[in-house]
Amino acid sequence: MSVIFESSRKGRRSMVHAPMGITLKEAGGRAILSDLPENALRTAPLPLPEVSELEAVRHYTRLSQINYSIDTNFYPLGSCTMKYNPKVCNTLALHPGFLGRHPLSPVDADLGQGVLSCLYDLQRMLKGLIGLPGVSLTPMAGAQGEFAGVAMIRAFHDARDDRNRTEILVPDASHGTNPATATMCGYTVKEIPTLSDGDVDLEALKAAVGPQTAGLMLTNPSTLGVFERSIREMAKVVHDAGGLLYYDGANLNAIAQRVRPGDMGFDCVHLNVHKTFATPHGGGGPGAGPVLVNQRLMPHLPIPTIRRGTDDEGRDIFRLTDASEYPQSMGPLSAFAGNVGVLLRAYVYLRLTGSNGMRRVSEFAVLNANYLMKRLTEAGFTAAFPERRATHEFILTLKNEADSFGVTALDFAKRLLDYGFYAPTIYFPLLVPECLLIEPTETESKEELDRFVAAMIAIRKEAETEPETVRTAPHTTPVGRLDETRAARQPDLVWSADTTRT
Amino acid sequence: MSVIFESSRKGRRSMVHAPMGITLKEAGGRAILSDLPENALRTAPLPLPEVSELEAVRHYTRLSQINYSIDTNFYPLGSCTMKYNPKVCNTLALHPGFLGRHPLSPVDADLGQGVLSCLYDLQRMLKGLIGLPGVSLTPMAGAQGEFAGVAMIRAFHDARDDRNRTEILVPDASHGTNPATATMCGYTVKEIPTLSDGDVDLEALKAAVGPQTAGLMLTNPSTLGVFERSIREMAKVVHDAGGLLYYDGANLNAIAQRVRPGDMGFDCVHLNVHKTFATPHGGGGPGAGPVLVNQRLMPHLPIPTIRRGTDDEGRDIFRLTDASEYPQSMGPLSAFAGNVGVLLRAYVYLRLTGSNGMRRVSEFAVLNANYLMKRLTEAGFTAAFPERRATHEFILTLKNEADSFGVTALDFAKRLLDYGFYAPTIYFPLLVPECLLIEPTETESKEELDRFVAAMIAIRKEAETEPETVRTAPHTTPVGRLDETRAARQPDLVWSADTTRT
Amino acid sequence: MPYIPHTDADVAEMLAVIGVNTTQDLFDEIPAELKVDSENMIPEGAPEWRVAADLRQRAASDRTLTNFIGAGAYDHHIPAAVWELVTRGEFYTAYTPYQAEASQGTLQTLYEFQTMIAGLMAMDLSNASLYDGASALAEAVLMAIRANRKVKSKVVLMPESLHPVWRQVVHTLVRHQGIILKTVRIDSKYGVVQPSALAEFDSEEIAALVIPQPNLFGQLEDVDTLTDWAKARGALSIAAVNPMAMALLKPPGQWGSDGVDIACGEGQPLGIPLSSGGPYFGFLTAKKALVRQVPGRIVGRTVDGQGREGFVLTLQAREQHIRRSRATSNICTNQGLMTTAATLYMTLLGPQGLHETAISCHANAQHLRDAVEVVPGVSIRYTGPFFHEFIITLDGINSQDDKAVPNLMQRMAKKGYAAGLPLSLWYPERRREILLCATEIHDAILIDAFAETLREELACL
Amino acid sequence: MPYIPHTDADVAEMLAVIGVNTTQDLFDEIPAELKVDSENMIPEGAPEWRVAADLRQRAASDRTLTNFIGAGAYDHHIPAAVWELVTRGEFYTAYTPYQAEASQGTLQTLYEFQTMIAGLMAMDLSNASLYDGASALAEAVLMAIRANRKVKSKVVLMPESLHPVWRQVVHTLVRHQGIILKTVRIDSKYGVVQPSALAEFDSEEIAALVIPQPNLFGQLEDVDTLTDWAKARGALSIAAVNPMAMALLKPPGQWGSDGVDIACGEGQPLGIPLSSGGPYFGFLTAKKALVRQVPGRIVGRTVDGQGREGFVLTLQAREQHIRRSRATSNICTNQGLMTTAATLYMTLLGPQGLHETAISCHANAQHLRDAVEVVPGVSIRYTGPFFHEFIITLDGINSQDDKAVPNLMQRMAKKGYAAGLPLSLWYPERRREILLCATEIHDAILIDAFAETLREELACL
Ligand SMILES: Cc1ncc(COP(=O)(O)O)c(C=O)c1O
Ligand SMILES: Cc1ncc(COP(=O)(O)O)c(C=O)c1O
Repeated sequence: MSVIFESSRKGRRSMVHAPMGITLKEAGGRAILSDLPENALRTAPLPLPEVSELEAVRHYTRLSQINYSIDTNFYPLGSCTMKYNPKVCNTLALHPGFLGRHPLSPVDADLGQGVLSCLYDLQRMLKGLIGLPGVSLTPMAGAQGEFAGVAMIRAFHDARDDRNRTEILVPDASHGTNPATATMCGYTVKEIPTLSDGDVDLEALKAAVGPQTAGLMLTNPSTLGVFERSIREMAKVVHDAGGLLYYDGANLNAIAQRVRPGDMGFDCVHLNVHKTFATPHGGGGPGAGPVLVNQRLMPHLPIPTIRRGTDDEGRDIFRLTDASEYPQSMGPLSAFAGNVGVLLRAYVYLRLTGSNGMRRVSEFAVLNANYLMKRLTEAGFTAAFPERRATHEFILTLKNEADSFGVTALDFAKRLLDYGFYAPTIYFPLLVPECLLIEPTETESKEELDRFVAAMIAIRKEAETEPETVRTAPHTTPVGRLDETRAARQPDLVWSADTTRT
Repeated sequence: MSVIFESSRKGRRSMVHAPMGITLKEAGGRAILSDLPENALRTAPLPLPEVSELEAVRHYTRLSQINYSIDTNFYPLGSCTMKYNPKVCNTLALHPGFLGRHPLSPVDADLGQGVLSCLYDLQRMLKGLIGLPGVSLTPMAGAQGEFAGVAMIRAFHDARDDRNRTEILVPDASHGTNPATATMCGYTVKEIPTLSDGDVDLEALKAAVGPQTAGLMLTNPSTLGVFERSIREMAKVVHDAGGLLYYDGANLNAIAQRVRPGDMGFDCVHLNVHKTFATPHGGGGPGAGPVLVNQRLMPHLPIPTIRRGTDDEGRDIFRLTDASEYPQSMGPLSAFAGNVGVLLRAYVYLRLTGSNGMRRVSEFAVLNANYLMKRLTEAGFTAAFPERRATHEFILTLKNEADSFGVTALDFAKRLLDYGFYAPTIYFPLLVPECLLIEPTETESKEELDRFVAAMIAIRKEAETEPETVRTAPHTTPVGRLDETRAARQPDLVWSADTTRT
Repeated sequence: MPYIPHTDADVAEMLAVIGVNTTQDLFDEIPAELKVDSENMIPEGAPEWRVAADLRQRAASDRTLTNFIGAGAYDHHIPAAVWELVTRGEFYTAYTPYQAEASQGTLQTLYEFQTMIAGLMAMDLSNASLYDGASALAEAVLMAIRANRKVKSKVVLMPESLHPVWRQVVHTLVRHQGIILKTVRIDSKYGVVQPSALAEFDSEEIAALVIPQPNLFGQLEDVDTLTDWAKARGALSIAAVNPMAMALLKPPGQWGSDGVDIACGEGQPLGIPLSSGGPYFGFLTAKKALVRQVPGRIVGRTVDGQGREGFVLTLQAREQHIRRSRATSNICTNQGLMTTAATLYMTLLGPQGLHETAISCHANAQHLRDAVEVVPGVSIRYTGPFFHEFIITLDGINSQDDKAVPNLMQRMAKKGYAAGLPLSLWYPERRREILLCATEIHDAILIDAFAETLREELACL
Repeated sequence: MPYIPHTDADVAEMLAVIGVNTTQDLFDEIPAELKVDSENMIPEGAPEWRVAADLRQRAASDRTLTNFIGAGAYDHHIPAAVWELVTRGEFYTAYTPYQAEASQGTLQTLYEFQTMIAGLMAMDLSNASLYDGASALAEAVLMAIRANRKVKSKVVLMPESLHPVWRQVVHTLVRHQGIILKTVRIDSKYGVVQPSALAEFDSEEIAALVIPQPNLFGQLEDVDTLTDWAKARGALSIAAVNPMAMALLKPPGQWGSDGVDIACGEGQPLGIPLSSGGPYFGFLTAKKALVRQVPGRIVGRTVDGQGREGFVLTLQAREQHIRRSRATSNICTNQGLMTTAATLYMTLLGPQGLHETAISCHANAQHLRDAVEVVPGVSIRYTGPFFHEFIITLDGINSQDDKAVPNLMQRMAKKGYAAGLPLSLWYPERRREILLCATEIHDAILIDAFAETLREELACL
C-alpha cells in the first residue's frame, strides 16, 4: 500500500481537530506568540501528512487488515505465548476513570484508590504464584525486568562489599536479552553448554562457577522446550559459590500453579505479563515485566511499589512508596510507575482465570504442545529432543528436509503464511540447526492444531515435488518475500518525497 | 467462509460466560427450577454454536474483513448518503452513563438529564434546519418516519371529519417506502409521471388532485437527482385541493442550510439521521427518522417527545411527554422512545458540524456530484438528465453500453467491486433504463472521484474488448457472482447440520 | 466543522471542470425566493475536544442507578467481546448488503443470526430484524391477517397482560387496515389469561391470538392451552416472547400440539445495552408455510458460478423496493447492527451459557422475591410461576395516594436504586404496585442490600 | 475460568495420541518435591460479569479531577478515531513483526511513525520506540558514549532543570557502565542553564550534554548556545524534548549551527491517555551517521522479488537477538501499539492541527498565568519564556510548613481540581511552589473558575 504521505494534499485538514474551532489566521495568528523569542520558534514546516479523517481511517483500517494477528490467525510463535487476549481486559482498562487519571494526581482515601487497589491485589497474586515475598510491578517489559533483576543482584553483592563478582552465567540456549542485560549491568557473560538431552550441562556449570560468579540467569522450562530436571542441583552449585539465581519468566505458562520459581531456588524472577497473563503484544508492545524477589533482595527493589496503609483518620489507603522507604533501591526505571494500563489488563485476566484456572492454563498449554509434537513426529518430522516431554513448546529441526530437498526452516516458515498460519519462531535457539520453535498455547483448539499438522505435511510434500514453490514463498500475502539484505545495506528508514523506487 | 455452526463441538464453551462461575450441575441443577411446572420448561436443546471465545472472535473478525464499508472503500450508493461516520460520535454515545440507563429510570433534576438534554437540543436544531415548529424524534428509521407523517395527515383529516380523502399521490420515481407506507395507512396510491427533464409533470398532478386527495409524498431533490423547480406550484395545487404535503427527507444532504422544506410548503417532514447526520448504517440499521410538522399537525405527533419544564423546587428539568399531553397523538411507535443511541450520535455530529458546517456539507456534496457527473459525461457516459444540475447525486444510463456491448448496469456494478469500489445504486429509479444512481457525498476527495472515473472508463473499455470479464464479474471478491434466482427458488434461510451443498 | 477534504486548489479545479464560477452557481435551479441564509437554531460547529468534554459531562450526570426495573428492557451483562467486534468499521459503516459479493461479512452474520434466533424459538425461519419488539408484534399481526385465509374476520385478540405500550404500538400501526383489536382479560389472582376469558370469544370469528410469555407481570401464561385454542378456532397464534426466557421455558415452536404460527419479540436481552430504550431490535420467526408473508429483509444461502457458497438478500419480491404499494411492509432500514450484537452474544454464551444465564435470572428473582416478601408492608401480588420479574403491593400505602410511591422511588433513587417500575405509570389505579426485576447480575449481596434499604425507607413512610 | 476450548472428548483423544493416561503424566519430568498444589494467594476465578462490575466500580471511584498537573504527562484531547483504530484486533494482538510478509500493517505504520517523529524533530531518522521518555534518555546517553569516539571521557552533563525522576532513571540504567553523570546548575531568576554554569566544565572532557526543552519548570533553555557549546567541546548533544512543544518551538535538528546529535523524549503527548503514568512510549531520533548505534527496533523499506515495496525490521545486527552481549541495548518488546496511536494522532491533526494545538496550549497557559498571578498571595516564580507550564510561589505560606501546600491540594481536590504539582515532591525545600500546566482543553472559562477557587481556598488559609 502507498504510504500515508503519498495521499497528502497541501492544505487538506480535519477542522474538528483545530483546537480553537477556527484557523490560526482567524484567531489572530502569531500575536499569541509575542512573548516567545523569534529564534526559539519553529520555522521548518511540520512534515506531517495532510489528509482528511476519512482518508486516515481508511488507510489505517486497510493497513490493519494486512496483519496476521491472534484475532485472525493461529500464531504458534515459540517463546512468545501468543494466546487469546480476552477483550474484556481491554474494555475494562479503557474505562474513563482509569484512563483519565494523571500519574501525579493526589491520592487519599477517596482518590486514586481504584487503580492502586488493583495494582496492590496484583502484587499479592503474583507473590503467591511465584512463591517469593517481594515484588515491584514497575519494569516495562521482560528485558527491563531482567535489568532490574541483575541490577538487584549487583546491588546485593555491592551492599556486602563483595566486589569481585564480575561474571554472569547463561546457558548457550538463553534468550538474547539475558546476555545483553548482563552487559548493561556491567558484567561479562559466560555461556554454559547444553547436553544432547536438552538439559544444561551440570558439570560444565560446576566448572564455570567460582568467586567471580555474580549469578546465573535461567529460563525453566528452557528455551529448548524442556524442563531443567537438575534445577535444584544447579541452584545449589551457584548458591554455594556465592552467586544468585535469576529466573527469566518468559516460559511461566508451562508451569503456572504447578512449580514455583521460588521453590526451585531462584532469588529473583521477572514475569512477562504479555505472555502468561494474556495482555496484548500490540505489534511489539507495550508489555510489563514485574519482578519478584526473596527477602535478601527486597531492599533493592525498583521503586515505586504499592503499599497499604491508613490515613490520618484511620481509613485504609493504598499508595505508592517513595525513595525514602527504599533507601537501598536500585532506583526507578520509568518516569512514573511503569505500564499501569498493561498491569490492569493482567489483573483482570488473573481475576477471571483465578487460581484453579491458571493451573488449567499450564495443563492445556502442555497438552497442546505434546499433542502437536507427537502428531508432527508421527508424520515424520524430527523433534530436537524426541525423548523428552514437550513443555508448553517444543523444537523441530528441519535439517533432514534441508539436506534432502534444499528447503530451509525459513522457507517452511514463509510457506506456512500462505496456508494462513503465522510462522513459528525460527533459528532460535541458535544451537539447533534449521529449527522451528513451536508454541501453540492453551487457547487453541484441537482442530486448529490438526490443520497446522496438515499444512506442515502438505508443505513437506511440496518441498519434495515442487521445492521452488516453497523456496519462493509466500505467494498469497500482500507482498512476496522481502529483500532483507537490501534493507540493511541501503537503509530507507524515513519516507521523503524524492525517494523514488523501482 | 464456513458458518459458525460448522466449528461447533459438543461441550465446548467459554466458562467466563457461565454466570455463576460454575456449571449448572455444580450449582445444583434443576432444584432452582422446582417452582416452574415441568411442562413450562424447555426440553428442546438450544441449537447455538459451541465454540471458544477465541474462535468466535476470529470468525467474526474475519467475516468483518470481507465486507466493503465506508471505512475501507468509496461507497457511492445513490440515495443512501454513505458519508464518513465520525468515530467520535460512536465513542461518546458509548459512554457508560448513556449506555447503562434504563428507559424507565426515574427522571428528576439530578437524574437522566444528560441524555434528555441532548435530545431536547437535537429537537431544537432540527426545527431550525427544517423550518417547522413541531418535532418528534421517536420514529426508528425513514420508513417509520413516513408512516408517522402519513398517519398524522390521516389524523388531521379524520379530526376534521374529512373522511373521503382516500388517496395518496407519489411521483413515479418515488422510493418504494412511499407507496408502501401509504398502503399501511389505508390509502390507495396514485403515481404521477415525470417529465423528460426530470421534474414531476405538474399538469398531470393538477389532473390527479381532487377531493379524494389526502396528500402528496415528495422527495426534493428527487430520487432522480434533480431539484423540483416547480415545488411551490405543486404545493399550491395540493393545498388548494385540501391535501397535505409530505417531505421525504432522504435527500436533505443536497440542500441543508440552503432551502428549508417548511418554506417549500411541506406540512410534514421525516429525516434520515443515518444519511444526513452521518450515523452509521451498520449493515442495514439502526437508523432514526425524526418527523417535523407545522402547527396544524402538531397535536398528532407520535409520543413521546422531550419537553423542558421545572420541578417542584423550580429547577429546570427535561422530561418525556406522556399521552395525557398529546390526547390527539397518532400514538407511540416503539416500546420506549425510539433509537436514542442513534439520535445521540446525530446530536454529536450536529454539534461538531454546526450551522455553517451544514451549509458546507450541502455545498460540497453538490460540488462532488456535479464534478463527477461532468467528468463521466466528458468521458462519454450518458447522464439521464444532462441539461440539469446534479444535486448531491445524479443518474447515468448505460443503455448505450448495454446495446453496444451487451454489458448491463448490473455487470458494471459487479465489475466496480473488482476495482475496489462499492457499486452505485442500480435499477432505481425504475423509469431510467440501465441506470446507476451515483452519490459521492461531501466526505470524498477529488482523488477518490478521479479514481472512480478511471475505473468506469476502464470497465467500458473492457466491455468493448473483453465483455465476458465484465459479464462474469466480480472476480476478486471472496465469492463470485451469486445465484440470486436459486436463492429465491430454493430458499435456504437457516443452517442445519444435514444441509449438504455441492 | 464538517468532514470535508477539499483544498482550495481542489475546488478551483473542480469548478473549472464543471464550468461554473462558484459553488453557489450549482444551486441555480433552486428558486431564489426559497433560499435561506445560514441563520437558525443550530449553534456554530465546535472542535471535537469541546463537544467531547460537554458530552462526557452530560453522560456522567446520568448517574446510573442499581437497576431493578425490567418491564421490557433488561439489565444483563454483555460480554465485552460483543461490542468490541460489532463496532469494527467494516460492520459498523456498511450499508444494507445490496451488493452481496462485497457484503459477505454482513450477510453471513445475518444468516447465522436467523439460524440462531429461529432455533431459540424452535421455529422454521426468521427475518433479519424489525425495529423493536412492539413494532415487530404489529408486523406479526399484519402478517397474520394477510396469511390467514381460513377466516374472514379481522379480529385480533391481545391479552390484558401484554405490555400496554406494545398494545398501543400495535394499535397505532395496524388500525388503518380495518383490523379490530380486542382485549382478553386476565384473572386477578394469577395475573394470566384463564380459559374462561377465552370463552367470551367463543361465538366470534377470530383471525389471530397474541400470546405473551412471560407476560408483562412476569407471570407465565398457559401457552399450550392458548395455542391450541387458537388453532381450534382457525386463528393464527402469535407468540410475543422474551428471548432470554426461551432459553429456559418451552419455546413457541413447541407450544400446544403444533407450535405457534409466528413468534416475535424484543431482542434487547441478547446483548443490547439499555441505552434509554434504543436502539434495540425486533425479531420475527415463523413457520415455513408463511415465508412469503414475512416482512423485512431475509438472507438466504446460495452458490456462485464455481459452486462456492455465499449469501444474498432473498425473497425480495415481498419488499417495498420491488412490490411498492403491495409490499408486506414498508420497512427498509432495520436494526442490522443490533442483530450482529445478538449473534455474537448467543455465540459467546453458547447453549449452556444462555441456559445458565436464564436460570440465574430466575434464581436471583426468586431470591429477590423472598427478600422483599419479608419486608413489613410488602406482599407479592400474584400467585403462580413467573420468570425474572414480579409485582409487589405496598400494603401500607393509601390506595388513593398518588404521591406515596413516586416519593418512595425518589428516596430510593437517592440511595442509588432504580427500585422497580410503579405500575401506576400504565394503570393509574394501581397506585400501590411495583414491578421488580432481577437478572444474572443481581446477586444475593446486591439484593439483600436493596431489600434492607427498602425496609428502611418503608419504615420512614 | 481460563480460556480453554477443549472438550472432554478432545482431551481423551489427545492423550491417546500422545500415549499417556492423564495430563498429569505430561509433567512427569518435574521433580516431585517441587510440585505444588493450587492453594495460594490468587482467588478463585470469577465470571466476566462479576469482574466487570467490580472493576467498573473501582474505575469510577478514581473520580477524575479537572487536571492542572503536567510535569511529564500532559492532558490533551485525543481524537476518538485514534483508539477506535488502535484497538482493532489486527494491530492489538499481533507480535513484533518478525514475519514481515504477514505483518505489513504493523511495519508500514512503524515506518510512517519513524518518518513523522523524525520530521517533527527535524532529525534524519528514528527508531520504532523505547519504553518511555526517561528510559529513552538513558538509552540516548549510552548511545552517545558508544558513538563518541572523539573524547575518551565518560562524563555526561545533565542540567538541574531536567525532570528529577528522569535523572534518577538515567542514573539507574547507565551507572554500571562507568559513566559519570554531572549536574549543570540553573540560575534562580530564569530557571534555565546560563553560559556561566557551563563554564564550570571548561576544563573537563565531556562526552555528552543533555538539553531539555522546555525544561521541567516549563522554561525555555537557550538551546542554540548549549548545542554549539557541546559541539565545540567535542561532546555529543542530546535533546530531551516534549514533542508537542516541537510543533511550535525550534526542533532539535536545527538547534545551534548544526543541530543536535540525538533527540529523544516522552511520546505521551501525541495521543496517549494519562492512565496513571503508562503505557506511554519513548522516542529516539538521531543523525544519519549514528544509525548503527541506535538501540531498539528499526523498520526499513525494501522490495520483494517482483519489485513491490514492503517493509521489514532492519539493521538487526545491532540487537540482542543477534548480537547478544554486544547489542546496542537489551530492549526486545517495546511500546509498539503506542506508536500506532501517535501515528494516528499526528495524521489526524496534521501539520496545521498540531501547530495550532501547541499554540493553543501556550495561549491557555498564558491565560492561566495571568489569572493566577492576580490571586492574592500568588507570584510567578521565574521570568522568561515558557511553554505550557510554569511555577507559582505561594508567598503567604510559611516556608517551613510541610503541611500547608498538601492541605491546600486536598481542599482543591474536594472542589474537583488536581491543582498542580507541589514541587516539594522532588525538592523538599521548595515547600511553597507549585507547577501548573494548561493545554488546549483548558479554556478561559475553566481557568477562570479554577483561579477563583484558588483565590477562595487561599483566602481561608
Ligand atoms: C525467553 C525470553 N526471555 C526474555 C524475553 C524478553 O522479554 P520482553 O520482550 O518482554 O522484553 C523474551 C521475549 O521474547 C523471551 O522469550
Ligand atoms: C428516498 C428514500 N426514501 C425513504 C427511504 C427509507 O428510509 P429508511 O431506510 O431509513 O427507512 C430511503 C432509504 O433508502 C430513501 O432513499
